[in-house]
Parts: sequence; C-alpha cells; structure tokens
Amino acid sequence: APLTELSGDEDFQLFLQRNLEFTRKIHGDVAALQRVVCDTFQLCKEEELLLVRQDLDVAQALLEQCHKRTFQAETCFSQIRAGLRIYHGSLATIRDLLPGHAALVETLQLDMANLSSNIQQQMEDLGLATVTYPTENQDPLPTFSSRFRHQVGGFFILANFQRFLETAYRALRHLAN
Amino acid sequence: GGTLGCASVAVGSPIVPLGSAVTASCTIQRELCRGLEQGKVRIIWMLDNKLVAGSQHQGPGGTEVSNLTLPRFNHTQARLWCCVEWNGTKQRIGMAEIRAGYPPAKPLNLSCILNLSDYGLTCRWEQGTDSHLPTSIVLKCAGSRAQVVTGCTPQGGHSHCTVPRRLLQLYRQMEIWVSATNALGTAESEHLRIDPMDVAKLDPPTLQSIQSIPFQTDCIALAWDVARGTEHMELQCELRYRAPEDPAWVLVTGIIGRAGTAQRCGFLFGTQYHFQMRCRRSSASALAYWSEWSPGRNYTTHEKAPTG
Amino acid sequence: GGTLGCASVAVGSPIVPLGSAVTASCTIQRELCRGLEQGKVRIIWMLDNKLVAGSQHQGPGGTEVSNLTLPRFNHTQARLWCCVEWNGTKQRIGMAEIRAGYPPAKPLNLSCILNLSDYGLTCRWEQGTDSHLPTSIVLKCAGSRAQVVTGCTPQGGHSHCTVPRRLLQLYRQMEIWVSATNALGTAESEHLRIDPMDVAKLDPPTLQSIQSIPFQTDCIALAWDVARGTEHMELQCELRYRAPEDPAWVLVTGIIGRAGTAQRCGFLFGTQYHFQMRCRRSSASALAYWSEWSPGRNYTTHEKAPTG
Repeated sequence: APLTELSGDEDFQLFLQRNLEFTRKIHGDVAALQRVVCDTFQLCKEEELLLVRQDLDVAQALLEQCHKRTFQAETCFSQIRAGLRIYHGSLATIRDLLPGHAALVETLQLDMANLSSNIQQQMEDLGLATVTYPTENQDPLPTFSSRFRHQVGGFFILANFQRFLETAYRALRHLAN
Repeated sequence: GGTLGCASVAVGSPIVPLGSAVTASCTIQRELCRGLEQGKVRIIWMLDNKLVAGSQHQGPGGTEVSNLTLPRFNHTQARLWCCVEWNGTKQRIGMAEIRAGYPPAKPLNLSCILNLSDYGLTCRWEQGTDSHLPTSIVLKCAGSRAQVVTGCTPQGGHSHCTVPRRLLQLYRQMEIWVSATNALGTAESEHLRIDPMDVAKLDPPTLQSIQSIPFQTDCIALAWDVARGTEHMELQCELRYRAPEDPAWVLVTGIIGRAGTAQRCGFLFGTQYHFQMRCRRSSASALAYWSEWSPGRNYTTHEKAPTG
Repeated sequence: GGTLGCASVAVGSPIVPLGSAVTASCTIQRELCRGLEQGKVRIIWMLDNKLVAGSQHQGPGGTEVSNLTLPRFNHTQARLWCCVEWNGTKQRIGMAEIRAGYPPAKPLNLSCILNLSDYGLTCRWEQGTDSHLPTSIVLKCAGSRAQVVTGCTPQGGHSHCTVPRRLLQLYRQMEIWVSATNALGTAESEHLRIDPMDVAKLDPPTLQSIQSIPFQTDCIALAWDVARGTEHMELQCELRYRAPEDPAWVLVTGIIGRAGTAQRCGFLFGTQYHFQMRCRRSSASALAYWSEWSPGRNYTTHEKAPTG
C-alpha cells in the first residue's frame, strides 16, 4: 500500500513519532555545532559568505520528492537516506575543523546512521526496495586551499544539512497524522 | 587427566553436577616408571587429603589399573590423587581436578536505564543461586532483525553493565537479554523488547518563576524549563504542591509540551506553598521512568484583596 | 592567509610580539571573483567584529589592493577580515588569524625527586608569566657527555612531569633542565647537575621496639628497620622524642648504618615518651631529601628503681 494510506497503521505511526523526535534531536545537535563554528571562527551569518560559497563545492543533498508539491513517500525515504549518507561523510570535514568537539560530531554521525537504518528497516517492513550502504564511507573528502575556505566549507555543510533536516522533518510530519 | 608417562589418570568428566557420581581410573605402565619395575604395585587414591578406596586389577600389556567410583561427589572443587607405595613412602604419580556445581540459574528481573548524559544503556538483573562453576555472563543486545548481536560483560562479578552508545540502535525496538553459560549449561533471562529511548532517565525540569495572576489572586502562573538535552522530546510532566502544614501533596498531572507555563487556581490567600515538578517522555512504553522531582520552590500567595 | 582564488590576505607575520605593529594586504583579482566583475570594488577591513580603515589602490594586472597597518596590536588573538560590498551586503572574502604574545618566560625553581617505588624522576618548576602563545615545554635530561637527551613532557598545562626509569642514568651525574619554546623564542631554566639517586625520597624507617636497658633504667634501646628497597643504601638517620607535655623535641642526629639499634640515656622515670625517626641517603649532595618522620611510637619508662 502506498505509504500515505498507512496513516492508520499503528507500527508506522510509532515509527514516525520516534523518528520525528530523532530528527529534532539531530537538528538540535547540528545547531549546537553551528554555534561552535560561529564562536570559534566568527562565521555566523550566511548572507556574509555568499560570494565565497560560489567558489566552494560543498555537499548538498536535494529532497525533490519530499516537497509538498512533488511528494512521493517511497522515493522521499530513499532520498533522505542518500542525503544522510552524504552528510555523514562530509561531517568528517567538521571533525577536522573542530578537533575539540570530535565527540559531538561522532555522536551526530552515530545518530545519522541509526536514523538511516531505522528508515531502511521500516521500508523493508513495508516491503519496499531499499539500498544497503557499505558501513565505511569511501567518498573522497573535499580539500580546501586555505584554512579560511575550509572553515567556510564547514559552515555551509552545516547550513545545508539543517535545511535538509527541516525538509525531511516536514515530510515525516506530513505522513504522521 | 594428569599423565606422568608412567601413570595416567582419566575421569569421566572434569566437571559434574554436584552430588552426582564420579568415576576415575589410574593406569600405571610399570616399564615406564623408573623405580617401580620390581615388586608389587599397590595403587592408593586420595581425594584432596582423604584416602578413598579403589579396585585394582591387571590391565592390558602388563599395566596395573585401579578404578574408583565416588557415588555422591559433593565437593565443589577437589583433586583426585593417584599414588603408589614406594620405598615405604606414598608417591603421588597422577592427579585429576574435579569441579562440581549446577547449571547457571536463570537471571531474573532484568531492567535497563538509558543515561542521557552519554546515552549508555545500563542494565541490571538478579543472578540467582551460585552455580559454583566458572560461569560467563553476558548481556546481549540485538536490533529487531538480530543481524548484529552486541552488548556488554559485567566486571568483577557485578550483575550490571553498560552498553555504550555506539552499540545501540536508538528510536527502534531492540531485544535485550542476559545469557549465563557454564560447563553444565546455559540459562537466559526474559527478553526485553524495548526502544532504548523508552527507558531514558531524564534530569528533572527547573521551576523558573511563580507569580500570582493579578486579578484572580487565588490563581498562580508557573514557568518551567525542561532539562538540557531533552528539548527535542515530547514530555509529560506533573506538578505537586502543598502548604508546609499540609500532610498531603496536591498533584497536577497531564502537563504536556516541551517547555512552558502552567496555571493553577484554588490557592489560599497569604499562604506559602512548596512546588515541585517532574517529567518523563510521553512514549507509549509503560517502562518510561519519571525524572526525580525538581528542586522545590516556595511561593507565598497575595493577602486577600480588599472587597468592594 | 585566506585566499578565495579571487581574494588573498597576506600578513607580515601571523605571530607578533604583543603591542607591536601589524601590516596586512588584501588583493582582489576581479576576473576570478564571480559577481564582482562590474562596478567599483570597495574593500573593507574588520578586526574581529570592529571596522578598521585601510588604504585601497589599484594593483598590478587590474587587481584591487588594500593595505592596512595596525600600529599597536594588543589582542592576544584576533581575526583580520577582508570584505567587499556586494548587492548591498558586506561579504567576507578573506581572513588571516593573528596571534600576539611574548617569548616564553624562563622556567624557575626547578627541583626533582626520585620516587623509589618505580625509580621515576618527578621534576617541578615555576612557569613564569603567560606568553599567550602556544608554547611547547619539555623537561630535558642528558647524561654528562650529553650524547642522548631524553626527558618528559608535562601534560595538561601542568608544571611537572616524570622521567621514567628507562630514560635515566642512575649513580651518575645527569644534566636536567626545562626548555620552553614558542614562535617568538626559547627560554631555558637553570641546569641541575645531579645524580638522580641524590634526590631519592625515602620511605620512613619503622621503629620496631623500644625497651629500657635493665640496669640503667634512665637509658633505652631502640631497634629500627629501614624502609623496604633501601637496604643497600648508606643512610644517615635522626631520632626525635619528647614527653607529651614538652613543647620541644630532643633531636639525636648522625645515626649511621643500614639497620640496627640506637641507645639513649637521660630519660625521666615513669614518663611516657613519643619517638619518631627519619633517614636520608648519606650522599654528598645538599639536595638529599629527608624521608617523612616515621609513624610515632610511645614508650613509658620504668618507675625509679628502689635504691639500696
């Protein structure tokens, strides 16, 4: 049954309630990292870094099938998992930038991996096809030509990831009654 | 069994149920025993330091064999010595260690708490009667598809251990149980099927401010904040208050929401009240733990407003 | 400095003495800056979040260059931002981190103790004023011919560390000093020239028994033992005693020898005395440490013997 008809299914609702809270937790931890980047590097306002961003290739995962107009639950779930994987990899850039906060970054990566496998298991429970990603992330890390660009790159990885989480959160809430 | 080359001791099993029978045999190949070649060989058995009687006979190839049966072995640990007389002395020439005990008892009353400061899951259980045998006890933790089984091992004989965050699946049902194994068997506790978040132990909320609502002086407005690290959770909170001389608390349940305010009326005028609050996750699980009651706050309501 | 490809910030030196001048330049290659191709480029400087004025001119190859001089840089750490105006917003396009401080202060009052339980040499010193700069501090230890320099590194900003046994030369003079280095220079403490054994800290001796010598009841014999692990050492010990009500101790110095007995006369009759003892290596070095005083022992002398 297409996901949207499952709004009455108790297990599915429990899955949604749990992972709505999980997404809020991850969103809160990313906000904490953004505060650290602001305090540490004085990089706080996105509008002051638009010129620099044009020159940086920073990870950005799009969730076309999670937006209201083009909402398609099954694809949206797969896009969320794919995005979580991309940002899981690029968080290594943040860990290099903020060695003093490696624990917070590692907890964030653990939560992202858990959220992704929670979604995967729910999709499998619903008989949907899923992708199993290798545990180790082989994608090469972006390199930056200066500390400043490395710091700005980190700033935008977190900013993009926050927008990604907010979109994913709205999609899950749309499915929950 | 311990072999000397010239003598070998064999036992049915080195570990037996307590009180069961133990059989052993000591075989001496005279030609391999320097000094025992001539004369009669008399085999003597000792259980630790107590003589016990065996039955000796000639075995194949000129060996001397003595069989021993202990009908009810009730030591938890003992050494069975095979000895011979030699130059007027008793020579210990073979030995077997025997342990006895019980299969492990079923671990009972398994319960777990998720500590929100490090997201470690600490589980406790009751071990049951001692099996007297080396017993390996492990807490096991599996995702519901049980692909990967992780967990933790209690240290120093304790009946609790903590599963670190990286071995947990949050916001999803896991299966948790205790497994105890020794030479005589294995026992498993009940299996808990819980989402670790359902057993999260929250820090208490903090009562920020308490004020009378001006025009209805018998009502107060109370502002409270949730504990750090729980801002993202759906919480269910309770408020209790009483005047110092009241024996019983008034309990206000079902306060929902993440942080906020609550209003309450029916207070006496010019009276000091003591307020406390606690919260828990409003998850479906009946296992959810209440936080401790928050540190108390006192508030004295207005004197009665002059009428007319 | 931070380069955008389109903008690069260069500073004279990223680390300068506190209060000295700082010069910087920001160079913008317009053709490499998407969005800056048209219109006038106005370069703005910010020191952390405070605007500072630079002087802008056209540089070679159509570049825009702004130079900045800060006559007295009195921040220990700051960020120098090169910004431009773009679509009505201030864009940060380059950055340089500047630190300022002092060369390291000379470490003072270096002293070391050899712990006889693990033969580790623990040295302490005073760090002196903070240089405000990342400073690497290392204790250095060299054999007298200074072929191999070993030592240890203090952890977590402490002013002490321990050289492990395997890096020490015992019973021979070593040279020990502290070296502090940062971007602005290096400072060294006085060099101690000691044999680690000279600064051994002994455990106190133990008073085994105290008895009156029968015929001269105003004398006592005292048996004592040296601390374990010091039996092979030439020791110099001291005894002190006093009656409870006495304010001052009587001190007996120069007790030589490894273990043994000491005799002492002139005690009052029927009086309780409190005895303690301590020892040190009788090495020539003035640095040798006394052990702590041993746990006290009380002894009450005989009543006066009936005369005649």
